[in-house]
Amino acid sequence: TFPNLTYRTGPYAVNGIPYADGYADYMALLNSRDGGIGGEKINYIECETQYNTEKGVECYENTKGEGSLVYQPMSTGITYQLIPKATADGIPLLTMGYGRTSAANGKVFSHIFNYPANYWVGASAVINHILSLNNGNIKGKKIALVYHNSAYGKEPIRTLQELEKKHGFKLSLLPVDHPGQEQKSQWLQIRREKPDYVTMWGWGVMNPTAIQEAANIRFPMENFIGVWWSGSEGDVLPAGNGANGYKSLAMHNTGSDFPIYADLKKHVYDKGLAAGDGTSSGQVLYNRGLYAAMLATEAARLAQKMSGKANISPADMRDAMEAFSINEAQMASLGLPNFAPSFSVSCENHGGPGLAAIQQWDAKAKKWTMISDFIKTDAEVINALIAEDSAAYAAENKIKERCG
Amino acid sequence: MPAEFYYGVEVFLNGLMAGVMYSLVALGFVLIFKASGIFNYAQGIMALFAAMTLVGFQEGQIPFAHLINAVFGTEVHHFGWTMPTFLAILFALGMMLLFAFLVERLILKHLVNQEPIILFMATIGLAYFMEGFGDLMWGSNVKRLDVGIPQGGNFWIEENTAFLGGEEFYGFYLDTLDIYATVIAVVLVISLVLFSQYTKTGRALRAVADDHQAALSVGISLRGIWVIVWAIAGFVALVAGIMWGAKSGVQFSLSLIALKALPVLMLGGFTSIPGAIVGGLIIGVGEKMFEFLIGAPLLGGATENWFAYMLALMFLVFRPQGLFGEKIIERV
Amino acid sequence: MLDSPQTDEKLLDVNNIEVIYNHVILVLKGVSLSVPKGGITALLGGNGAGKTTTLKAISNLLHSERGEVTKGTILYRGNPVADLNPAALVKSGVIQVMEGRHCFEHLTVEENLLTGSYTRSVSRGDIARDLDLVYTYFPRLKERRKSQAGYTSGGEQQMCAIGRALMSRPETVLLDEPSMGLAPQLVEEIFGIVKALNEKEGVSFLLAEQNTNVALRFAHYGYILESGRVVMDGPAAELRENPDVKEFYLGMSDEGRKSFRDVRSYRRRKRWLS
Amino acid sequence: MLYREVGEFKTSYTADQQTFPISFDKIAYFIALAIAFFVVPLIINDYWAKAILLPFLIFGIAAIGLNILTGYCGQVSLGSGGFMAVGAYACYKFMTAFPDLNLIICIVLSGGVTAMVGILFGLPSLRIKGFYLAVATLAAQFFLVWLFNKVGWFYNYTATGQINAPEREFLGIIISGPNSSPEAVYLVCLSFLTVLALIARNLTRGSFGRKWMAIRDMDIAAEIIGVNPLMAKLTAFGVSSFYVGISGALLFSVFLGAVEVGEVFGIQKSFLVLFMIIIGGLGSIFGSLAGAAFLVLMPVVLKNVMVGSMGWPVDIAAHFEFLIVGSLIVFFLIVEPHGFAMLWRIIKEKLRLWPFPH
Amino acid sequence: MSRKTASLDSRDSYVTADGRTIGPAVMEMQNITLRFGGVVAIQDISFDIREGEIRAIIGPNGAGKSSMLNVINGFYHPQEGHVIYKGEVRKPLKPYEIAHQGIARTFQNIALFKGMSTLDNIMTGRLTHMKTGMLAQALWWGKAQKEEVENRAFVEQIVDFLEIQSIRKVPVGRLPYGLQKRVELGRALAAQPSLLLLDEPMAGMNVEEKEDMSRFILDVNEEFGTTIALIEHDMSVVMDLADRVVVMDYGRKIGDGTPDEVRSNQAVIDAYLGVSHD
Ligand SMILES: Nc1ncnc2c1ncn2[C@@H]1O[C@H](COP(=O)(O)OP(=O)(O)OP(=O)(O)O)[C@@H](O)[C@H]1O
Ligand SMILES: Nc1ncnc2c1ncn2[C@@H]1O[C@H](COP(=O)(O)OP(=O)(O)OP(=O)(O)O)[C@@H](O)[C@H]1O
Ligand SMILES: [Mg+2]
Ligand SMILES: [Mg+2]
Repeated sequence: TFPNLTYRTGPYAVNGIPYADGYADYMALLNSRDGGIGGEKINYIECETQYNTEKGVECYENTKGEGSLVYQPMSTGITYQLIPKATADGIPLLTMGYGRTSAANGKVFSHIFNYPANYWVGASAVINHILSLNNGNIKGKKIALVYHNSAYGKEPIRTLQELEKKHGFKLSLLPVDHPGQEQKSQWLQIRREKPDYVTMWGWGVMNPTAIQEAANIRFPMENFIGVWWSGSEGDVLPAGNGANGYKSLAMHNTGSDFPIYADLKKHVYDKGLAAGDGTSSGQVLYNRGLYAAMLATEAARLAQKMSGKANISPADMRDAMEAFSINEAQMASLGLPNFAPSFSVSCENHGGPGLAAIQQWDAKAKKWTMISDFIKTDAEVINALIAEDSAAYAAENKIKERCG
Repeated sequence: MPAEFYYGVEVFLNGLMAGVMYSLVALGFVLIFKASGIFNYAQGIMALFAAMTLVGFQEGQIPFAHLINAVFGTEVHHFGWTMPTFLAILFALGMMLLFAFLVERLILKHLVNQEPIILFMATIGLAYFMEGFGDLMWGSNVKRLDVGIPQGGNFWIEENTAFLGGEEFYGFYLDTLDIYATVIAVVLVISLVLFSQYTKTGRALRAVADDHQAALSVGISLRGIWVIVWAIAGFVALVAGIMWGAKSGVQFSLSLIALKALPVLMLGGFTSIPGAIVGGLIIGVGEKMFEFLIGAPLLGGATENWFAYMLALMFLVFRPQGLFGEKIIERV
Repeated sequence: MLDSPQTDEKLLDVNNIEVIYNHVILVLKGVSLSVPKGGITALLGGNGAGKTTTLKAISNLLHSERGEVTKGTILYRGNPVADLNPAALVKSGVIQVMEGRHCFEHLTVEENLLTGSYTRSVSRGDIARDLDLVYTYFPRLKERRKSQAGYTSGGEQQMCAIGRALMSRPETVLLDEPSMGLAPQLVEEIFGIVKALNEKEGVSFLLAEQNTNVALRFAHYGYILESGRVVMDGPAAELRENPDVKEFYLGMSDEGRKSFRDVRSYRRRKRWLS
Repeated sequence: MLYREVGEFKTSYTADQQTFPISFDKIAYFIALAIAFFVVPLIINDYWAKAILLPFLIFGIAAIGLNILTGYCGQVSLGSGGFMAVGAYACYKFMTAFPDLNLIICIVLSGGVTAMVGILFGLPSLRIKGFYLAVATLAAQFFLVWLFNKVGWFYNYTATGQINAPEREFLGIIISGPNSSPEAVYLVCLSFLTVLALIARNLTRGSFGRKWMAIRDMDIAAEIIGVNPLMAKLTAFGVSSFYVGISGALLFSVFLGAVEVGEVFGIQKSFLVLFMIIIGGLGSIFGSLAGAAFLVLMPVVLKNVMVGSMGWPVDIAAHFEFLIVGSLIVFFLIVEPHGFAMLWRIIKEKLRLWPFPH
Repeated sequence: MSRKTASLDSRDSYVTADGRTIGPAVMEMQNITLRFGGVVAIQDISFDIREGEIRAIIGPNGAGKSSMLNVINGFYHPQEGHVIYKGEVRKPLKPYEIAHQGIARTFQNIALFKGMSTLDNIMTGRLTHMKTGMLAQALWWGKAQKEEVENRAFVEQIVDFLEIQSIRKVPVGRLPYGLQKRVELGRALAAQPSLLLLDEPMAGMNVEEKEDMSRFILDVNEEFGTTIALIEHDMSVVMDLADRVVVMDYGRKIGDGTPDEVRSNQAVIDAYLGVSHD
């Protein structure tokens, strides 16, 4: 059983729909092409949260009884909710690229996994990219962070502040309140202060508005780098040509040039099993849905192998996720060659490899293209922060470290 | 003059512009409140719905495609034509008219002479309904809306003011879209004021807001009045939807601009059309200047939302009916 | 009233109606009455007898109070009023002056009067003439024409409400307690106006009144309502002579009018029905 | 005559002032309470607790609180979300600053703190009325949310501004944190609701309730017969915020366990609670609960029916959910503008007459 | 100028023909002027109200009678003039403070609390006498309950007195006009005022109901010794009940005296009575 907490309505539906489509289509593909995983048919459940915490809890409680193997809530708020609960219930949580970053510390967070990347990795990747553009020296450069004024948006601040000390750039912080339709003040401030780079942690309508405003003040788009949640088609399309050159982080490859799309067409779309109306197919967030589903189902496959049963329990799933590894050959065989980096998980490290790439928007072609490899991030800084934050959590909740 | 000063002026000007954008939304509220004493919670959703409809017509979307596909297993999405903007606007207007008619028929007619809070609640129900209905009809994905109004900083103004403030200043930034919005808002307000102040219908509107039953007893047809007013409010919603939709795409969050209109409304007075504009300007300037002078440098930013309300609150303490609202009659 | 323009033609015919409020409170239990063209008909009765309810049933205003006519018919010129909405009813010439004034408080007195002409499509000049006419009836209103109705005195509001109804040039007026809160002089004047309109312009009136004395003096015909039923009816002159009416509604006994100071010992109301 | 009051005579004013003057009602309520306290805990599971009962109980408290302010005292408020946040953050601060303090006491204290904040924001009500006041209370809503998001002290400077409820026991039973059992948290919330509902009932039938209602129905007349409007309004704000604060504290500590202010206590919450009391019935304790039940239960039921039983795609179901909830709101208002409480009263009146029509 | 100015005899008491004692003046209005923007509602009016008497205020519509009551109970503050209550110049107080000094009133446009039952409405009249704190009430402790029961008993007496037992639990909004007036009187009586102001208590009533109402007013006046100021347009009622009558016209006082004096005052006849009554 794979529950999926989706949000196809409400203020963040824009982002929620393509992701949910991708996730659902991948599950449908496995069922229709392979008859499930290891002969066991996948029971795929969607539950609508509207990005709302209480609804998320309702969904969790509603579905957990049905033998749910892993939860991917796609919302930092709901993730925070579920961290203690899922741990108590013994169900693993996979929060790829969102949620609580310090959950990468498996010693403290036994049931929480946030591979392959997290926000602090993201923050560091942005700085690394800027470093690479400036031959490694960004002393005195000004970098502004435009962020969603919520737990999610505040995640990168600590890391950026650490990196600020290390590299000597100047960071300025510009919060934007939910929902973020009115950002005149922030962008006038950017216009005045002329930062060299702007990075953004946005979500929902905040993204297209920011990109539109950036285009309006003629901020050089190639110096504007969003996190992976600010880099999908829905964010750049409303700004039209103005968005050309905008960059964002990526944790997987873009486009529909993968063999899996042929299979999807044959086994899912053409059979009328597609979750969406087809417009989302090939979009960044759709691919992310595929990727999320792939990581979950591959872990399940591993769990079947490890436990020797076809019908695995959440505990088996958790053990498999902790022993999880994936490499290029595996991904190629799944129809996703060159899609995402290889990595492996361990008891200590639930956070994956700490790699991220940069993609850029081409407004004419209406396409995202990868412009970098998956680059290594500043593990030194990040790990120290993770250790600190998870230690605080452990102390607060009287958790004894594992893996020792 | 130091550059800081001109930046202050720039923020001020942009505040005015932002205020006008709020006023566009606030106008819809005022109209309905003035005409029936109803605080129309659904105004934001109406703007969203109008914009969605416009895009839907423009792009030849098949209404309820998603539902149809789910029920019949078909794969229909588009009619395959695109409609000229002008025509699409006309169709969208027609839709809002129909909407006004149905609202009267199905809701208001049954709630004559009820207390304001109950009518308010009914509009909340309406808002829920429209939210579901709009999404079902046109889908909840983000849509790009383009009616041909240019956007982005106005070069001409920028270049011709760059000489001010020396090296550090590069001319005033004003969004062309906002300039258009201002012109439209001014035209709207003037015509609405003329309508409500100098026509028989305008007087009837105010009578209805005071006392439904007495209005009925002198032969004012509530139904007619309501249809007219809701249709006009629908039209205003369409305008607001177009302007805001052009800024950040048509999607659910568009309906949340209603929250930005509320402080404008209370500052200007619920019953005053010019109040909506003046209130908008004051709120726009106030919140932007506060953020510029105090919010961002001292309080860590993102103060606009609450400051707008605080500002309105301060005005209300001195004038409980808003700047231009009708005086609240207190007598025994 | 020998010079009465009253005719035999029934303008308004209320036939055995029953009214229920809120689905549970039965208020009118079979009321029948008729208003002849050109007549002044009085509807009398104590507090809560159902006078207001009857008038509202006729002018179709019950819906907005969650009341409904569950039995019987009301015909105006032979057409059931239930088919007309209140606005259409005003257009066809029936207008009600509601009990408790109900002026539009935020409108000025003059604007209030003008709303009365809402249904009429005539020239501004005509309306201005009617306005002047109302001002000659109620000079006090002219003085206060620019003030908001909400700030005028009780009596001024009453004049405003009556004036507003006259502005629609009605054929039939349903007057609910027009004398309430008016100075005695003015009461006479208002009834004088009623009489003048009736005689000169043939306007018919249905008049709910507590002030039985005056009402019976001006009306042609009267109905007495108690607890939702018509308990007595007859030409006004006859009613005035009826001993029961005399005692209970006119406050006269055989010895003439008693002082209010003397009615100390409590008189049990005689009920025709209870 | 299914429902009867005939044959019940009150011989003293005390008896006439009881909460349930009609013994039929009284028995029914006692049975309901007994079931709630003794039967439900035996059959409750996580889903029922977390998806339905806890939200119902907690929002029930908030709804009673808001009903005191809006339904009884006539001051429309859209600040409930913000006041709930005050309760939650106060509770968090008490819990972390005094780890040995009993959670129940923490929650009550949080109510007290919220009452104070509520009174502060109630001050403008002396001048500002009606919808103007409603919009003015939004100032409280936005300001409080901003404050809790911004000032690190409130969330103990955690990296993201989330607050987490540590585990606490009451009488040796865990009642907060992930290891609490559904029946324990249920009983805690139920007890709070029961006690608070009773207190609300007592207050509203006494002289405070009358002062509030007088202000609501006609504030000028109330002042002329001797009600001090400022005191009446401020006490209403205080009591109401106390309730709302407690519900916020419960929502945070025993229900959600982790809270982010903007998401959980946003403006939507304020609206939600207001909807509850209008749908349920302004000026009625029973109505507050009925409204809370309706708005908590309805979406869950609709969802389960449409997705669970009829197998619709979740997004269509979600859209229909809005559509249906919206239509039902309008429908109920048309049937009875004064909410479920009034509907219930009319049904009782009809039953009293039954089988005779009038 | 606290104790002076009142003419000498305003301090004396006398006994009326039917045996009631009329005391010295409790309330003196001195040169009251009240304006609303351009409208002069009251112009330089002085008169007094004596303890135990029934004082009527009459005058054409818009003369300023209701405004005068509003001045007495502090809802309007006159631009000029003083109000002397129980011998002291009254400071500008809030209406609720004045209510606590023992002045209660009814309103011309009924101002009942529509959402409450008859009983609760009358109970609100007792609010000035109820003192228990919030905590006690919340728990319905002994003291709170005792106070409630005592006051309730008092209110039941008023209900009996006004003969409105049958509508005790009915929401007042549903009551017919006349009964609402009666409930309003009950609410004012519940406060056990020393001065009771009645604004057109008999409007919209028929003779029989007016008789009832007159009886209530007289009983209150005699049994509780309550001073009453009364506005009424029905001259027979005024002439029968009042001890003294003030006549206002266009904000000015045009007459003051016993009913007989007023009735024969030509200015009064011209402005108000039209033809002399009965
Ligand atoms: N909206 C309502 N809901 C319930 N009952 C009502 C409503 N309106 C009136 N009633 C009841 O209907 C009965 C008749 O009232 P109505 O107002 O018609 O009397 P009336 O003869 O006009 O009395 P009055 O002379 O006092 O105006 C009263 O008993 C009253 O309680
Ligand atoms: N608050 C106010 N604002 C403006 N004008 C007012 C106000 N209150 C009263 N007036 C005016 O003052 C005058 C006197 O009003 P008041 O209500 O005292 O008259 P009244 O003698 O009670 O008349 P009635 O017998 O008709 O009730 C009226 O012309 C009225 O319009
Ligand atoms: Mg009546
Ligand atoms: Mg008066």
